[in-house]
Amino acid sequence: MDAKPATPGTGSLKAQDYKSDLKPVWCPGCGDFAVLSAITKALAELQVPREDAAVVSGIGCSSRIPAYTSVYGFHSIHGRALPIATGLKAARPDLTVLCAGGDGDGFSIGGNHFIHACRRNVDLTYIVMDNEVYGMTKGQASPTTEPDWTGSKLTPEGPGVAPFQPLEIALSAGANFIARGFSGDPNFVVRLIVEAVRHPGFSLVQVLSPCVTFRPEQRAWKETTHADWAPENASTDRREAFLKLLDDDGFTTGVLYKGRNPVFAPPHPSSANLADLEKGFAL
Amino acid sequence: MDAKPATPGTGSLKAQDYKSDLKPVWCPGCGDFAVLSAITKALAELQVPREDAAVVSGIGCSSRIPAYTSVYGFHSIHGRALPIATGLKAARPDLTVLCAGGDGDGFSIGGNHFIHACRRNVDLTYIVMDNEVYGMTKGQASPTTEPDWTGSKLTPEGPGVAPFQPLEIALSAGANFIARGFSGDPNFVVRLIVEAVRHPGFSLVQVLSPCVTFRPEQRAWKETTHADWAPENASTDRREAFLKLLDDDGFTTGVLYKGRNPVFAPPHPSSANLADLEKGFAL
Amino acid sequence: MTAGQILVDAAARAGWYGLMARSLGPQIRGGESAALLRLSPQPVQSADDFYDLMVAVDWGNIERFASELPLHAASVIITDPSQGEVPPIMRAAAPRIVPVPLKDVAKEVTGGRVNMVALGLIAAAIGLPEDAVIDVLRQVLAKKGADALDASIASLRAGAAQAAAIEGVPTLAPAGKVPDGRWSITGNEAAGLGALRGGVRFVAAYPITPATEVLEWLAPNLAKVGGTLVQAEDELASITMCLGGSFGGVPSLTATSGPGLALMTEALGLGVASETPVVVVNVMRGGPSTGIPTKSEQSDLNIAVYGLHGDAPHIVTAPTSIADCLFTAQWSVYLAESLQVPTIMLSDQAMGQSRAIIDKPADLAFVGKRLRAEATEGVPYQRYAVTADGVSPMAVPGTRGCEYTADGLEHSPRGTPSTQAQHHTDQLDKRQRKLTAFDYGDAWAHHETFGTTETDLAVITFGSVTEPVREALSRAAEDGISCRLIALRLLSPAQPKRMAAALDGIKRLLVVEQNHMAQFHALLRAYYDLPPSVKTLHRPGPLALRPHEIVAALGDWT
Amino acid sequence: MTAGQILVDAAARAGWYGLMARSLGPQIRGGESAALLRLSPQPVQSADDFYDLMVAVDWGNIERFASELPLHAASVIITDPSQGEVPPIMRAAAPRIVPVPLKDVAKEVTGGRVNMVALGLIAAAIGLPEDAVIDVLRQVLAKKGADALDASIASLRAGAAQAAAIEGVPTLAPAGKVPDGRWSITGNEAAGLGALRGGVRFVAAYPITPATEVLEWLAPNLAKVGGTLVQAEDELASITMCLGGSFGGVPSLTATSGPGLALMTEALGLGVASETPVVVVNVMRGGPSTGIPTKSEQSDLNIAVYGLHGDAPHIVTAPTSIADCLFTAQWSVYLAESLQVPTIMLSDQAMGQSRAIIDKPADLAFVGKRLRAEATEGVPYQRYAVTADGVSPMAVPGTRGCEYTADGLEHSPRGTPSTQAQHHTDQLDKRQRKLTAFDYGDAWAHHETFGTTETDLAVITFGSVTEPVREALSRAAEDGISCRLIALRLLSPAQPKRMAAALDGIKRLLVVEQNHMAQFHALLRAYYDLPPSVKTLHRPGPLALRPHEIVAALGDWT
Ligand SMILES: Cc1ncc(C[n+]2csc(CCOP(=O)(O)OP(=O)(O)O)c2C)c(N)n1
Ligand SMILES: Cc1ncc(C[n+]2csc(CCOP(=O)(O)OP(=O)(O)O)c2C)c(N)n1
Ligand code: SF4
Ligand code: SF4
Ligand SMILES: [Mg+2]
Ligand SMILES: [Mg+2]
Repeated sequence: MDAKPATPGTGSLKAQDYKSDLKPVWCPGCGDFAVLSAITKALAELQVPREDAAVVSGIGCSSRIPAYTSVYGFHSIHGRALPIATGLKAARPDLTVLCAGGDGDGFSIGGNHFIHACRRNVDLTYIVMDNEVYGMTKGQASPTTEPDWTGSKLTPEGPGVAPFQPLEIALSAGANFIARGFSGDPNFVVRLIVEAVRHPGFSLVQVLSPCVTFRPEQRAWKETTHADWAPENASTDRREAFLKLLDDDGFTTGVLYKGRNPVFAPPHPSSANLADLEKGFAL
Repeated sequence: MDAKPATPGTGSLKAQDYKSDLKPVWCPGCGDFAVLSAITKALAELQVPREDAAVVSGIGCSSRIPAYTSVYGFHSIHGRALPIATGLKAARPDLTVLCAGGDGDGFSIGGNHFIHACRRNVDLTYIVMDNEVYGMTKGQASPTTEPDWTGSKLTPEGPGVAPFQPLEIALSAGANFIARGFSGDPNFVVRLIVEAVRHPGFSLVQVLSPCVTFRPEQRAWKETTHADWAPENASTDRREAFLKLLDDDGFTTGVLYKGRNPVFAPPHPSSANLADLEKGFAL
Repeated sequence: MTAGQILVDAAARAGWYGLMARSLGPQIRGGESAALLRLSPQPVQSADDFYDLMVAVDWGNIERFASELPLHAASVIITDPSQGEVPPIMRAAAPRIVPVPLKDVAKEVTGGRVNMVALGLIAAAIGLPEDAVIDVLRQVLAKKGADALDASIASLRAGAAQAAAIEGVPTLAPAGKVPDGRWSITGNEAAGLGALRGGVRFVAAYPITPATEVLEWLAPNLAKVGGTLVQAEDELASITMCLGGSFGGVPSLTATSGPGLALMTEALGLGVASETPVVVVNVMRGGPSTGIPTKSEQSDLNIAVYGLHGDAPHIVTAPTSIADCLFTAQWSVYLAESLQVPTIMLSDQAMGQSRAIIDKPADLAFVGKRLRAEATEGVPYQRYAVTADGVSPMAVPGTRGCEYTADGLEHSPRGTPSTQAQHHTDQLDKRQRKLTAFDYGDAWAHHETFGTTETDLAVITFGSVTEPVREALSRAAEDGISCRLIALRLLSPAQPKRMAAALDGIKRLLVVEQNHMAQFHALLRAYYDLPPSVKTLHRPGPLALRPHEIVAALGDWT
Repeated sequence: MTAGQILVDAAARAGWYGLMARSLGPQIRGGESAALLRLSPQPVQSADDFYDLMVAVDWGNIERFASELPLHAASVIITDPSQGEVPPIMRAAAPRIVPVPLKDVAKEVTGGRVNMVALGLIAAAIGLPEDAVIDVLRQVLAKKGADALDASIASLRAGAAQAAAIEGVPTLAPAGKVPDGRWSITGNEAAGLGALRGGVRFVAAYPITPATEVLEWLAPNLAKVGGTLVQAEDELASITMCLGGSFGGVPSLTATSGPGLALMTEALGLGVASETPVVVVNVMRGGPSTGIPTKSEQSDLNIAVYGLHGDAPHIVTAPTSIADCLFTAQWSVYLAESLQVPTIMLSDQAMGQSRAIIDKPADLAFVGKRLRAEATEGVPYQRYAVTADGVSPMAVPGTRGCEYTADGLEHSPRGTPSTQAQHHTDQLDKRQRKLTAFDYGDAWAHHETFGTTETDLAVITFGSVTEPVREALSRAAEDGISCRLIALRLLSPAQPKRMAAALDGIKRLLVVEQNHMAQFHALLRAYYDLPPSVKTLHRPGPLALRPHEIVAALGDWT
């Protein structure tokens, strides 16, 4: 592969240039519209050539996002966005790889890949549109759903399980960049994504993105979110970040943590040919 | 199912009574022998009737443990011990359910079930024999292996990935009881298991259990472990427990944390018969 | 409740039978959608060749699902002229087009709604008594107050007033006597009820279209009868939780669709090797991969029958209709428990998500009974004892003296891991034998003869295709073509003797199935001796196989 | 290095060919183990009927694997009398028993080791020149210093001195000229090399017996040629990482065994639907479930061919020998890349973990070449364009103007999710067509005629059973029974025309395979028209099918 640098270009690509002509299937008012916008704006800010970026996703409402961009995309299967993105970036380190999806996709069926992606620290950015529900399958509890939410027929008395804490888990698992945004504050989300992409290694951007259909009460997130983790004050120390998280109400937005963990090594430069290797079998 | 209480009995069952007549396949000197012993001693201390206890495991050297006990056992498939144990306990709350296995089984392929078992808080005890290697498949790096361990042909330059932190992840994921033991201090492991079983909800006991064959250097754990988390001083506050972990060198043994999270609810008592339900379909 | 649903319910009250399916567009909420109904004085559980009446409130994106709405020249389209021309794709069959200003009519009613206007119009056009519709509305709108009900009734009547202009829509004969005790049920609900009747008391669930309703119906109802449902983190967990519950002695079940089933096959293999019963209701949808989640197809047959690694004999069943989802689910639990083996029931979206008015199903004796072990003094318990019928008594935790370890490694009769050839062969033999030696009785297939028994023609099919095949064969019989129908309820293991008897005298065989690769035909070839002349009628989803196509396929020969 | 390995290597130096397999007990380390060797002046890649010579250093747990060590009356057992009587199970065939006090002999040598004594004894008994053994020892002990070497040589000679007492062991003819450029290789290593030759440059790995060596050989060697290997957290990740790498344009591969393959089927379905090539080397072991991880069996055929949900055409191949693992792996990469489709190569433990001395394999032209897309001004790129041969040009990230989204949902030619019947049928057709229309050439099967071509008898087989079948057919031909051999290298898709040609004139067919349910036979029945008389010889692992059993099965007819 040619290694074209994915560095800022001439500023000629606009956010609109990163949008495809497809009409999203999302419900009017869905938070994911703003996340799509934020991604395209971030790409424009980064001036990544369209052909050198890829968005990988799983299955869910939010996972529909790749085809709404005009870069390369892989809309894959439920829960496997991260290993696909990992394989892509490991095989093609020249690309800018984004991974995107929902809380169900990423933290329920995809939970194992999530923790191992945090550890592995491949240089990619993972954007989770967290609406605390399985939107696509018509509204069941996800790992981030409150234990007493009785909106699903599958758990009529509420899931009764303590919510999954994406940022705490990410920090414990070794993620190198951890941020939280809110789709109602899209420009801030742009900033978070830009920083995430620029930061080497595995970056998590959790975006609180309301499901207006199955969790209409999430419209209130406008009031509950507060941008108190200013990106410029992000912790670089895990202890400090943990302490911040222990005081977090789940609605603080901004950059929590920027680590300096070693990034997954790119492939070795070729130094041998097959004939050399075959000598190993010769008697 | 009859609900026989799994409470201490008359003291008539000895540790030996909880051992089967099978000879373990383990290498001489393997740490897992001591863990087996500790489990049988803990069962004796708890006086669980043999027929009312079950040990569920996945696949690996350590996962062979169920058949070496004389209680019910399920030696299942790689990575799935926890959901099997969860289903068993959810369907049969009268049983004492232990789950046991290795670091590969529990944190690599089984990692998703691990974090969700921590959250779900079903009343069972999970004993992980951590030897920082895949013993059964002849010595590859596991999630807990040091990044610079070059002992495996699969990762000749070392796995290069930050080790998985079982206790940090467990705490982040909401585990209700978290302890660490060392197979070289088996009586302490007995104590930890007894406390874990007695504590309601999901209990994790990580046991550092050397693989003398593929990680002979782990014999040195005798020197590096230190029992500084006295069970009687276990934190009941998550913040305190996090702070302890941030100072942990990975070799502190004892009980880190005892939480009071709500335990997964047992099934409802039957209140209807099928004919009642069928009325719902009648025109 | 949708207008379609109100219509079926009202028809049911009027003593008719009926069926309703829905076709939805890609939008998560809103966007195009169609309610596809069939009403009849006789029981019906599948669609007819064409729709007699189409009421179009909106033509948006019609090209995306026009092929799911076959019309013929005798069909009538009622369309609101404000929506513009009837799109050419819907005019292709030259149906009669009747413009009715539905929206304007609605506007003239205080609180009027276009859906209610359409409902009133349809009811009047097909001869459905107004009382029946109002009865349902009264129930549906109970909580909305008298005003809402009045507005709806006014809308209804305004719609009915337009019906005079419509000719050519067949009207239904009034039901003589309204039959007693009928049910309104979907295949997914029926599967859930069948599971409970069979004894299931533990369910682990991960939602997936179009299977979620099985789980959603079970969640509250299982709880009412003392069972437990756990929402799992994924399908690897849901199936293994079931194995755990079942190991504990509690009959266990999960429901899923293709992608989820694919994730369960390793665990199903463990169920086979450790002889732990479990039932998976797999509601098929379009494949491969994520495919077409909302549309029906019978393309998971291969994975269901062959998808486990190693030599892993297990059971695969398929209900033959919406109502039969109840019977087959119950039977599947019975088989799984009797034979200590994983059982996959292949339902599909067309059965699972369609609602039918059916006669109340009989209560059956098929309740899962596992052969339990009790300790015998001095005789060590052998969990995997090699028995004549292959079934070994299974101890359940709590049984003193029978403590054993279940294992997915090959094992000795006692359960100890073994690599010995003899142990392997003995256990493989017994796991196979218990399935092949078992007497599945008449339930293995639905047999029916259309016309005279003296025919050399047969159709073999399975699943939701059975009902259109039945309808086709009735018609063919009227035209003098006699035919035998064999709709397999037991897809695996094969029943060569029963099949040979069923095919006795048959020289021409048509295999009908809804998938692209003719998977069922290949399965039949592999395990049965088929008659000399075999044809297949197979087509992938989403288009339903219609009776006239099946009649045509039979006609090719005759 | 084990004594067995030294023996094969020494034999190779002496100009012979040979094969070594190992049988291990359940102990993780230590415990019983046997090295199973065959040496010959001609190439050999499978075991003979019986072992001529057995040297027993220890009889512990012999009953656990005695059946894997067939002896006959002409066999010789050398046993140390200090180990007690030869167990009855090993005396059943009445072999000649020669007591040699191996341990005492070793004790008399300073630094003497019983293994080296046994080695010396065997070498002398079979006529293997001492020089060849010492050459290998010198290399093996290079780092251990002169003393170690001297002690070993002394042990060897002490052992050789005992050989005089042994009669009846066949000695090998000295090799005329030592052939040039031969290799010592296992099937797993050969598969790894074949992958690299085919162009694989990305590998994701999760260890599993008996496939791990494919990955372990690739790890350092892939790095040397500029490729990347990632150790994944599980098989769900390893296969999807491969899809990611392949989407990026880099030919990708993983290796696994039954339980791992079961976890990969959902992702393989995504590979089918999104047309992303990937190769899975599945090294089969005893099943079902965890089964018998260390022993060979051919029972993953069903899951490999049919294990994906939906209509999901893909390729399944199988090498016919240890050496052929190289060719077939390379060919598999070529097919996957050419047809943009997941390809499963079914190797097995018997091939994968056995080491053979083989002639250096030829370098082949099969290098994966994916049809790449380039942007055409003004023409929007259609990733899933419906083409005549079904293969659509695939853009790789970095190609300007061809940006598209790969999808596992059914899609339009452009890749947009679609539920339309026409799109579904078109895409199903093209995904099927690209596989059926492709010309697989002669490689689809290994054909060979034993005896005269004018025979009505044929054997169809696949995988590691091919070599014993070949040996059996050579013997049968000597006895005047002519037979055709068709060893399928392409298990799926079916090749009905080629098969019809290959079976032309055949009236009697024997199907040979190593599994319990005769999976291969069922597959053949499903997709091919077979001759009137078909018999099967099938048996599960762990016992290898021996040539004489195959001869006997042929004899049943004649
Ligand atoms: C293996 C598998 N299991 C289940 C499903 C069904 N399914 C599709 S999307 C989804 C959940 C989506 O939730 P989330 O990721 O939070 O996305 P959202 O729709 O809320 O954006 C599920 C369970 C599937 N497609 N594949
Ligand atoms: C699905 C699947 N993948 C891979 C394997 C192979 N396998 C068996 S045990 C094991 C790792 C065991 O490691 P660990 O759990 O740490 O146990 P240990 O042997 O170290 O006690 C692996 C990878 C398997 N049996 N099943
Ligand atoms: S269901 Fe919820 S998440 Fe899905 S598109 Fe609608 S609003 Fe968005
Ligand atoms: S390989 Fe290691 S973990 Fe396995 S039995 Fe031996 S010492 Fe124990
Ligand atoms: Mg969501
Ligand atoms: Mg381990």
